[in-house]
Parts: sequence; structure tokens; C-alpha cells
Amino acid sequence: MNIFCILIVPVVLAVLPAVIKRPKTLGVLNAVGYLLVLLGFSWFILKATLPVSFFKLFYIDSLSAFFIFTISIVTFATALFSIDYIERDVTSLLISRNRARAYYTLFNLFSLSMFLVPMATNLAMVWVAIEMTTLTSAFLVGFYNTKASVEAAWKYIIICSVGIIFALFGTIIFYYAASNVGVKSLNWLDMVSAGKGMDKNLIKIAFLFILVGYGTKAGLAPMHTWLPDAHSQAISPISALLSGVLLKIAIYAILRFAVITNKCVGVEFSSKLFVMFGLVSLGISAGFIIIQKHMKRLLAYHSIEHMGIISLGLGFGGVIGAYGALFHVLNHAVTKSLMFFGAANIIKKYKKDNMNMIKGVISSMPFTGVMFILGMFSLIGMPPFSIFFSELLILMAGFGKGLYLASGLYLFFIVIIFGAVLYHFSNVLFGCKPIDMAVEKECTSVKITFVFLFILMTALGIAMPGFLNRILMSSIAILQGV
Amino acid sequence: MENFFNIKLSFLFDPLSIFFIFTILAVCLASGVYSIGYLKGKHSSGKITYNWFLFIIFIASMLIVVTVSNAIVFLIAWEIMSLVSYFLVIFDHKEPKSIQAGAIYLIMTHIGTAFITAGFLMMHKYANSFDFISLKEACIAMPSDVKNVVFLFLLVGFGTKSGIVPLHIWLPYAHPQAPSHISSIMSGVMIKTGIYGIIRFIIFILGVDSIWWGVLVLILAGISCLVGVIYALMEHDIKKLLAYHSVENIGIILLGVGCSMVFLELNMPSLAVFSLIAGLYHLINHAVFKGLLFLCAGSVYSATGTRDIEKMGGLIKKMPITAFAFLIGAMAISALPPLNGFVSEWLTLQAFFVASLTGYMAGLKIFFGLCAAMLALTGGLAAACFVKAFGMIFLAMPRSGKIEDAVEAALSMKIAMLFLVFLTFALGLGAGIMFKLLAVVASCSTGINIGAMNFGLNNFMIMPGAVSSISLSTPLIALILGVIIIGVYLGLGNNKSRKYSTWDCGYYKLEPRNEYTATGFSKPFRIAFNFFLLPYRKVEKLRGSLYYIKSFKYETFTTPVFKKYIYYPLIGAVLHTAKFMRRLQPGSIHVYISYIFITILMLIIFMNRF
Amino acid sequence: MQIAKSNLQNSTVTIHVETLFIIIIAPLVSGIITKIKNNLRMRKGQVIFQPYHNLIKLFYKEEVISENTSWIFRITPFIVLASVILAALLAPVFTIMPYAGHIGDFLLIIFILALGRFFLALAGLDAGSSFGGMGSSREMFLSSLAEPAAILSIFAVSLNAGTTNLGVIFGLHDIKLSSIIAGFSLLMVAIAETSRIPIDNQETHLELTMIHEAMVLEYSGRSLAFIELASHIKQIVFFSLIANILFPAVILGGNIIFNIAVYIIGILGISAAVGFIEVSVAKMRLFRAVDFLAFSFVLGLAAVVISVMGA
Amino acid sequence: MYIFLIGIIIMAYSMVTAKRMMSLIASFRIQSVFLFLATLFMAMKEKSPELYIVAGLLLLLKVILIPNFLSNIVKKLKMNEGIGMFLNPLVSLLIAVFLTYLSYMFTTRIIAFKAEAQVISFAVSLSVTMIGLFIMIFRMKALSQVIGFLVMENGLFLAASALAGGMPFFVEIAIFMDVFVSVIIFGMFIYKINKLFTHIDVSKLNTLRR
Repeated sequence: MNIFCILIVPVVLAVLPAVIKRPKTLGVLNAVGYLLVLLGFSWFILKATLPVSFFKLFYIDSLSAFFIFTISIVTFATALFSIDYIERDVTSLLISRNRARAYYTLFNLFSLSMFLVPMATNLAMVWVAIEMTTLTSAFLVGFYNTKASVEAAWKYIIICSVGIIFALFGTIIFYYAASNVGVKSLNWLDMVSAGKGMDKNLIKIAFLFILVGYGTKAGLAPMHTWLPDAHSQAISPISALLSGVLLKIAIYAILRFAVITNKCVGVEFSSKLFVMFGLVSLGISAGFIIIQKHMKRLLAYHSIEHMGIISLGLGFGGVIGAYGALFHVLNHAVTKSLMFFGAANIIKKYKKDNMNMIKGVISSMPFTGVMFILGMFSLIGMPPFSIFFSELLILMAGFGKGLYLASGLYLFFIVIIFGAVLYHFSNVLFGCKPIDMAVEKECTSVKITFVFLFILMTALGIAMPGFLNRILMSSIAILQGV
Repeated sequence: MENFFNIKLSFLFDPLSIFFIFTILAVCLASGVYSIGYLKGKHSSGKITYNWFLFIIFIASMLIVVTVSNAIVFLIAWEIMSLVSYFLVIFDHKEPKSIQAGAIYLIMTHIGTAFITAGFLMMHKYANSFDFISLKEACIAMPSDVKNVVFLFLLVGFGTKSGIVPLHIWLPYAHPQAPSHISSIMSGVMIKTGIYGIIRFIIFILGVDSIWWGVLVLILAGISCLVGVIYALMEHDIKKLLAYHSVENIGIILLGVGCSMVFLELNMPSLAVFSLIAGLYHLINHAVFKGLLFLCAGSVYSATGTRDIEKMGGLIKKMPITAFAFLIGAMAISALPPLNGFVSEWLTLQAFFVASLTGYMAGLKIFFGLCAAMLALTGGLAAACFVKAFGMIFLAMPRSGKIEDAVEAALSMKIAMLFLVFLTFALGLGAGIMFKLLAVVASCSTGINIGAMNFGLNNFMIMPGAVSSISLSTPLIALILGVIIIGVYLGLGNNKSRKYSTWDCGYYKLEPRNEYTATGFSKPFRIAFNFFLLPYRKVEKLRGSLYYIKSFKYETFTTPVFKKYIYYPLIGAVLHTAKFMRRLQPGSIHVYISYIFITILMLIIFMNRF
Repeated sequence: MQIAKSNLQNSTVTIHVETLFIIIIAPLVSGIITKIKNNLRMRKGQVIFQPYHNLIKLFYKEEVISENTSWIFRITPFIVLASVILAALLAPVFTIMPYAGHIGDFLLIIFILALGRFFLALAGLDAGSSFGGMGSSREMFLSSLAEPAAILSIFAVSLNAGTTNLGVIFGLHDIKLSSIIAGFSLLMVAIAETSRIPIDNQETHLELTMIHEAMVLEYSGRSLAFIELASHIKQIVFFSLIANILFPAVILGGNIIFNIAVYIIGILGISAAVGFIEVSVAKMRLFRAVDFLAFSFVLGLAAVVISVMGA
Repeated sequence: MYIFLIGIIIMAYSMVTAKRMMSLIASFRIQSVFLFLATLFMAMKEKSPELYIVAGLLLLLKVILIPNFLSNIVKKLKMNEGIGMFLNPLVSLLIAVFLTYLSYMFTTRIIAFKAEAQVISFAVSLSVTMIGLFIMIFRMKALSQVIGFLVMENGLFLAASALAGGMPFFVEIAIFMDVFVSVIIFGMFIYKINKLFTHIDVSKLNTLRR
């Protein structure tokens, strides 16, 4: 039953700030808690035989296990990173101690809601949980109460709510379709089993609504518009969570519905849609990355690109494509959070976000700089880092399926983005640092965070751990509906 | 993951690979020794260790690239090679120029990699494996139009790495910025991995499918030769000059390779082998003498602190060893007998001659004739360029104060340079033996059995008996030249002579300012090739009065044709689109919501299209 | 293998004899040309042996060496001399040499001459006078433009012969149109290479028009003698190439006396032609010379095309 | 039954034409009342206790709490002035009608229902949702966007109950809670915006772009 520690830990940590006043202690406890979650869950997926379900409310198969695993990694890293970050915010009087405590509460609520999504059996519950993620994270986006951040938060919450309403509409139609064939339940398994007989037209429309709705949350263009604002204005550790996990959760929800849809109307329908959205996202993000000036916005658009890649992988389909897509989910989560932490450090150090005004990071903050440049190369798909392989897998799937045009465009956009990102960041990283700037000494927790993520992103590139491979394969089996 | 790529870390040590291993090791050994003296005192010890770290990875990755027998591992090693060399290019990471150079280099090479990847994946589609052997087998059954596409992709991909025109633009940026021992490796060896790729993947695995492949390669190669050497003539930054010569020499190598591709298609096996030998021979030669030249340039740079040859002069007295080494390198690259560059260019010319003698297509004959003429022109221009380079750097009087306190390079640097000088001679004089060895390499990479063809019976002369009755013996040439020179010198050399100043046309005294400059030297060429260089001049007159000009400044420039007419428009187009797309995000939430609405509407309307 | 060796020996013997012959008569040819020119100008002119006198005079003169120069300047004369002698060794004269290609072949001559030119140009820069530099620059310029023309004409000839082997080429038994065109193109190249009007002018030392003379301006005494001799030899090498293309020695059987006669007639004819051109044409500007060489290039190309056609 | 549906759609139109915040809220309240009645009707028809509870919750939340909360905001921020229109009422009304027509066509053409009741109710719910979206797009004020959101939600609720006789019970509860919480949070943000910008015209919130 240790699966419940995942849910209990955030709850406990959420109420903890009421009793403990010192932000630092809170932060440390937070980190420890999420370390427990990570270890506990890894132990769980090593030992337990999936799928497991708990009194009809929670159902964990390999797919959800994989996503929970991703979430727990990123949340742990974020918690670890938050310690020092929040501490420095407090000491530099950017925020009061109470706000710091509020931060920890919100952080835990946010991660709780995110953990809930992959566990829920009931698709409506999935919807509720996702809406909860929006509501909880909205405060974290608007955390600094500046004009910009509140604006971003408003856009975030409104646009996502609209999207989510569409998703609910889709869910309802699914439910209706299911009840037409006599399955009066929103339980995923039942719906899958009923999938064959459902009315094709209904399912198609429903899936469109789902795709647009959750796609809004997942940051697929052209519904991505909230994403750069929210990511860039959110308090930096949270940007990592948003881009690393939140988007993936929406993808998870889409996947669940896609399985039913494929059962009903065949694979072609969903895969075409995925490819289309993927390409559009890639194109739009490429365009915006080229002319981007702000570091965190650039990273945000880069997340859009990666969501596009994932959706392309799902669209290209086949075992290889799906494998690449899921693997990419994990890789992007790890790497992107590393990048956001690096950006956080840099922006804190230079007090500005405009990349034209930042120079010589390598010399001014060696550790962060080195990690940042490695992370950058991982992000734009250089071996031996893991993203290279997932991108290659997806490309392979595309060529294998004979979708030459799509694969060609994919390559083209990747190359353009490669150039743009390299250009922007190499100007930031190298060159001479401001003369009066002291060389940064990162504290241990930050260093541990970076090293942890770096090891992950390299190790995944060099060798695939067996249990992960097993989980991925069985999740693909689930996606293929066997 | 592995189970999809079925990565087996298997290696392939056929003669081709071994040939490249030797080439790489020879140059890397020299530059490694060189870097000891070159970096000492310039950088902190930490920086030097960092350099060694990268250096080792660089060499290792190159070795893996040329030996591995799995396309995916090849790709990985390829990318790592590019990445490490990028870090070496921006070794001096505070200098904005090196940042820009590094960015251009990595972006260009990544574009190339994208093409290579596409090519590999298309092959993989037919082979369902990335192992070379199974790829080779699969390529036999591949439809020919797919083959053509794959060929073009691979050509563009590897061409970018090896810097054939018009994909060459990164060389003159990256080579000068890297530390000299690195630029000697990059220009000497790394760009050759592109040639390796072409030979391995196009000739060995894909197999030549139609005649226009070879012709296309030949045309590109010819253009590369001329463009490279003409730009080199205009260039006064010594390392940029050498970089442009790399473009030229890659062209010459590809002339051999392309020739052999044509013959493979026309199935004239002996000729195919012969011309591939020519190409490979020039490859290793270029590796050696270009490495040598870059090392010399490096020691000149570290002695004088400038790379501008207009500011040099008279260094032959200050640094005799370097001067000697550079002279040998210059002679080799201008194809003067009996050195190695001469042998390979002679072989290439022979290939063209014999080709057109035994060939049966009239058009091809004339085409080969033109290729030969182009090669000859290139040789002449290269010689002119190196007369300029050597003359301006080492001869006559110093042209600026920078020269005064120049000293001879450190011991390790001298050793490295002399080692390469030795190799230059060895490759020149041991032509017969090399020829035989290369025959084996060529036969393995073309898959032609040369047992029947009596290539190189003799150790002292090249006798391509299979293709023609002529032969060439560099040792004999060296011998005769030596005998005559020494004989004449001993017999008649000692003569009473006295020293006096150069004739100064009755001017008070001859100053460095009267000397002929590099710009002046290259002026005839600038005018002769103005249709391509599009030169323009900037004249600044500072007038005291209407009739009296205080100072007069005259500069001349040449238009970078490829950048101006190919790359800038492309980049401009991309940026323009991006700027246009920016309007999509006006920041108004209402617009954003309407996007969602429109999307869902469109999707529903076109639902049944999906 | 054995046969090859033995042939090598006897052929090298013949080569040596011929080589000595042309080295000896090389200055004479220059003298003859000067004589012809003078006569055409209605002058009496010097005796045809004048070049020998000059050489001997220079040979015993004291040598003045600029103090700016380096060892390059000193060794250059020897290298130049050696290179042209080697070229002379390779050059076909009046025997069919079935294995003349053992050292090298037709192409080697061009490369060898390039070696000498390279050092001469360096020496021109070495002294640091502006004339030397100008000379080297122009010399390299013209020669690099001349090379493709030479290659093409040789290409045409060897297309006719079916090989690049000298002996075989000049053993070819009928004169083809293409060979003749190629010969003319090679003649133009020779004019450029031997620095004669309309490209260059050996007689004047007018500062701004010098090319070859400017390069060797700093030389004096014995070194100058060597260089002069070298240029004489270079000239005769080119002439004998052209002679063997235009007047193949062996039209009627391999009678050695006859061959020699034909050869000498050929050389005289070419000298006459060159002399006539020199007196009848004005010297061109440097950039007109480009057109001149371009024309010879076109001739060469035409020769190739025609020989491909089979004429 | 149709009475209620017609009432709901009429209210939607009146919201489209509403010029002032208060009238907007009021018509939303009435629409919710109609919705409540519709649910009650259905509950009576199917005699299911769950539906009664749902109806009760509907009454509590959508008819009483949320509208009161919103009108409190209006009072506190003293902004019962125009809700800021990109399009004037007449055009908006035309568009709304067009949307209704569109959704009707959609329902009949694409999802071919059998029962006519379903057609009507689905068409109504869809058009209400669309109109809610329309309000969010074409009204400038933050509050009007919130109301648009609620209208969409009403449409969904109607769809749910009309199509499938309501979602499973606890799902309904959860969704209600969710909507309630989100409205609260919207409100808090509206306060924040008002504090920082001294207005709640979100069309002026466009500093973050590209």
C-alpha cells in the first residue's frame, strides 16, 4: 500500500507550514518528503505487478506508473532546488516569510493534484484533477504579484479553463457514446472494453474536443498561447514543474482517450491529428525561438517544440514512435527542469532576463554555466544525451512509416531551432562577464539538484535501465490497446 | 531503446579504415607534441588540461568514426566529434569572434548531420538494420530513384563536413579561431572524415548507380578547387588562407574520387581503382602538408602575435627551422616535384588523361580534358598563392615592428614540424610503395579484385601497368636534381662575391614601405578574376586644400559571393517569416481564446478528412 | 621487368647524348633568334654566338648580393638550372624513345619547370626591392594562366597518340589537324614562358614593363649566368616539344641522320617564326596578355574537340 | 421540458445583449434557475434521488452563492459600468443566433440523433456553450469572462443531463465543487487585477506578447 505515501506525503507537507515557521526547515522537509516519494515509488514499480487498483478509485497500470515516475523525479528535483531559491528570495526581501510558507503549501497542493491525475480510474476524475492543477498553479504563476505575473496568471487560468471546458464536453460525449452501448460508467477500462461498438461520428467529435481541450493544457499550438507567459512569469522552480510535468499530464489524459478512439475508429484518425498538431507546434515554436530575447520565454517556446515532437511521435505511431514519444516525455522533463533551474540561477545573478544583456555566464558562475551548456546541448538533441535518442527514434518511426514530408519538416524545424538556440545561448554563456561581478558559489543543495538531473539525462542516453524499458514496453502495449 | 537501434558496438578494420587510422594518428601525434610547446605560457594549467581532455576525446571520436561498422554508432561518434571540435574552436571563449565562428561551424555541420541522418534512415527503411554489411546488402535491392535521393543527402551531408563549395563557408571562420594545433587537425584530418563518409557510404555501401553521380561530384570538386584557391589568393590572414586551401585540396581529392565513381559506373575497374588511388593519395598528402603548414602558421603567430601577412617579413632569419618547414609544406602543396603533393596531382592528371584515352564517350573525353585543365590552373594559382605567402612572411625586410622580437619556436614545436617535413619527403619519395598500399585500400573500398592488374611492380616507381605504360619515379627525379644541384654547386658554386644593399632606384634608402605587398602581389589575379570576385575599393582622401591632399587611404575588398547571394538571403527569409509570425501573439487574451474556438471549429468542419 | 631495366639503361644513354646536345646549342638558338630579328629590322646584328660570350663574361664577373637576401636567393640559380636540365632530359629531341617515360612523362616537364619558376619568384621577392616583387607576381600570374593551355594541348596530342608516353607520342606516324592546332597553342604558351614579345620583352629593362627581367634584377655574375643559361635551355625544351609535334621526326622511317635534320629544320623554323612575331607585334599590356593566353587555351580546347572527333 | 430549454437560450441571448454587469449577472441567475427547473423536472420524471440532490446543489451554488459572490465583487469594485464590448449588442445577437443555427445544423447533420428531444436539448446546450465562449471572446471585462465561463459550464451541465441523464453522481458533485472553487479563485484574481491595474479591463492586459 505504499502507493498511498505518494498522496499522503504532499497532504502532510501541505499542512506543515501551518506549524513550522522557518522556510529553510520547510524546504528541507519538503525535499526529504519528495525523496521518500521518489524512492518509494521506484521501489513500488520494481516490486509490484502492474496493474494495481484500489477500491475502484485508483487504478495504476504501466502507463500511469511511468507518468507518476516522471512526476516524482521532477517534483523531487524542484523541491530540492526550491530550498535555496526561496531562502534567497526571503533573505533578499523579495517575498515575506509568510509568502514563503504559502509557497510550500501551494507547491504541495499542486504536486498532489498532479499525482492524482495518472492515478484516477475515472476519466471525469482525471478532468477534475487537471482542473485542480490549473487552479493551484495559478497562484504560483502569479506568485510575485507583479503586474506581469498577475496578467500571466489570468491568461493562464482563463485560457486553460476554456480548454478544460472543451475537454469536459468531450468527456460527456464519450460518456454518452458509452452509455448508448450500455456502459453507464466513466471508468476507463469499461470504456475501452466498450470501445468497439461506439458510434464513430460521436467518438470522432468527442476526441476532437478532448484533443483541443487537453491540448490547450498541453501547450500544443495554436492553443499554446498561455504557455510562454505563464512559464516566464512563474516563480522559477515552478516553471520547471509546469514545463516538465504539467504539460505531460495533459498528454497523458489525451492518450487515455486516444486509446478508446483508436479502438473505435482506427489509428489513422488520431495519428493524423497528432502529426498535424505536432508539425504546427514545431513550426510556431521555431518561429518564436528565432526572435526570442528572454531566456525563460525561449525555454517555454522550446517546451512547445518538444510537446510537438512528442505528439509527432504519437502520430507516427508504431511501437518505435510511441516508445520514442514516451521516452521523450521523461527526457524532456529531466532536461528542461535542469535548464529552468540554470536559467533561474542566471537570472537571479544578473537580475535581468533579457539575453542581450547577459554575457560571460561561464566565467561568472562556472558550475551553473557548465551545467547549462551541457543541458543546452542535450536539449537541442546532441548525443550522448538522452533526447538525441528519443528524437532519433521518432524520426525513425516517421521514415519507417514512409511519411517523408512530415519527417523532413520535422528535421528542418529541429535544425532551425538548433541554430537559434545555439546562437542565443552561446552569446549568453561565453564572452566577458561584467567586470564588477563576483564569481558565483552555488550552495550544495543546488549543486546536488543539477548533478542529479545531469546524471539522469546522461545515463538515460548511455543505457536504458531494464525496469524502465519494461514499463515503457507494457505502456506501449496499453496504448496499442492489447 | 537499444533493441530498436540494435546497437552492437562492432568495428570494421578493413584497409580503408586502417588507412584513415594511420592518417589520423600521424597528424594528431605531431600536433599533440606541438601543443606542448604551443600552449605553455599562453594559458593557465587548468586550461591546458582542459585542452588535453578535449584533444583526447576528439581523436578518439575520429577514430571511432572511421572504424565503426554500425550507422547509429557512426552518427553518435560523428556528432560527438563535431561537438568536441566546437568546444575547441571556442577554446578562447571570451573572444566574440570565436563564439561566432563556433556557432557558424556547429550550425553548418549540424545541417549536414541532418542530411546524413535522413540518408541513413532511408537506407534503414530497406535494411531494417544499421549494420554496414546488411545496409550494403539492402542497397542492392533499393529502387534507383530512392538511391539517387540517398546519394544526394549523403553528398550534402558529408560535403558540408569536408567543405565543398558552396557549403564551405564555415572553414574560414572555424580554422583561424581554433588553436593552431587544433586547426591543423581539423583541416588536416577532420574534414577528411567527410571524404571517408563519401567513400564508405556512397561507393562502398550504396554503390554507384548512375553516371551523373560521378559527374556531379567532379563538377562540384572542380568548382571547389578554383573557388578555394582564388579566395586563398585574396586572403591575407595566414590561417584563413590555409583554410581556403583546404577547400581547394578537398576539391582535388574529390576529383579523384568522382573520377573513380564515373568509372565504376562505366565498369572500367582498373581505372576506377587507379583514380581512387589518386584521390586517397592526395588525401593523406594533404593531411600531412596542411597539418605542417598550420603548425608553422601557429609558430609564426605565437612568435609575432599577428596573423596578417602584410605585417610580417624577414622571418626566415629569425626563425629558420619554421621557415624551412613552411617552405617544404608550400612546395608540397604547390605540387612541386619530388614532393608528395606533386605525386598525387600527377596521378590525378594521369587519371584524366588515361580516362579520356580509354573512355568511349566523346562528351566525357572533353569533360575530362576540361577537368585536367582546371586542375592545372588550380596548381598554378596555388603555387602563386604560396609564393605570396612565403615571400611575404619570411623573405625581404620586416614590414612592421611586430617582427623585431620574434624568436624561433620552442623545441617540441620544432620537433613536430620536422616530423611532418619528414613525412612529406617520405610520402613523396616512397611513392612506389605508397601506390601499392593504396591500391589495396582502393580495391577493398570499390570491391574490385586487383589481383589481375599489375599495379606498382616496382618499389621505386609508379607503374600503373594496368591503365597505361607510363611510369613515374620520384626517387630518380630527386636523385637527378640533387646530383645536378650539388655537382654544379661544388664545381662552379664558389665565386667571389660581396654584399651590398639592394638597388633602390636612386632613392635615399630602401625602406619596408617600398616593398611589394601581398595586396599588390595578388592584384593581377584580382583583376583577372573580377567577374567572380567583384572587387570594390574604398578611397579616403584627407584634403588640406583643393590642391593639397594631406593623407590618402586606399583599401580594396572583394565581395563574398556565396554569403551575399546564397546564405544572407536564406537567413533573411527565415528571420522575415519569424518576424511575421510574431504578430500571431499580440498579447490579447480574447484573441487567444478565439484561436481555440477557431481551431475546434475548423477541426469539426474538416473532421471527415482525418 | 628485366627488359624494362635494360631498356631503361640504353634509353638513358641516348637521353644523355641528346640532352648534352640541346644544352650546348641552347644559347645558339637565342642567338639565332636575335640575329633573325635584327635582320628583319634591316640591321646587321650581333653574331649568333653572342649569348655564349655573354655567359662567359658573366661567369667570371664578381657577384653582388643584396644584404637583405637569405639562402633562398643563393640556392635559386642552382635549382632553376637543375630543373631545366631535368626537363631537357625528358624532352624529346630526335630519337624515338620507347621508354622515355621511366622517370616521368610529358606532364612531369610542366611540373619540373614549375619548380624552377617557384624558386625564381621567391628569389625575386627575397631582395625586397619592389621590382622583384612585381616581377614575381606577374610571372606567377602569367604562368598559372599558361598552364591550362599547355595541359590542354598536350591532352589533345596524347589523345591522338593514345598515351601520354613521350616516346609513343612522338612515334606517331601521321600528322593530324588536331596535333597541328595543339602545336600552335603550345607555341603561344612557349612565347609566354620564354618571356618574349608580345607578352614580355627580353631586350628592355624598362621598369614597368619588365616581367622575367624584373625577377632576376638582383642577380649578377655567375648566378645570373646560370639563370640565363637556364632560360636558354627552357626555351629550347619548349621548341623541341613543338618541333616534335609539328614536324614528327619519324614520318619516313627511323633514320637517325634524317631525324636530326628534320629536328634542326624544325627548331630553325620555330625560331624564325618567334623572331618574326617579335618584330612584327607590339608588346601587350599585362591584362591583354590574359586574352592572349585565353586564346591559346581556346586553341587547345579546339584541338581536344577535334581530336575527339577523330581528325 | 422545452419551456426550460427555451428559457435558457433566451437568457443566453439576453446575456449577449446585456450592456451592464448587473444585468449580465441577473440574467445568468435566471438562466441557472431555468437549468435548476429543468433538472428538477427530470428528477421527478426519473424519480432518482441523486438528481434531486444535484438539483439542490444547482440551486444552492449557481442560483444563490455564485451570483451573489459576483455581484458583491461588482459592488465592492464599483464597476457596474459597461462590460466593454468589442461588438455592439445587435451584431452580437445576430452572431449568437447564427451560432445557435450552427449548433443545430451540427447536431442534426453530424451527430444524427434518433430522439427529437435529444436533438433539441443537445443543440440548445451546444449553442449555450458557444454563446458562453462568444461572451468570453467579445467582452472586455474580467468579470464578464468569468460569467462567460459559467455560461459554458451551464451549457455543459445541460448537455450532460440532456444526453446521458446526468453524469455519475459523485462526478457531478466533484464538478460542482470544482466550478465553485474556480469561481472563487477567479474572484480573487479579479481583486488582484483591480488592485494592480486599477481596472479589470483584461483587453488592456497585453504587456506580455510574442
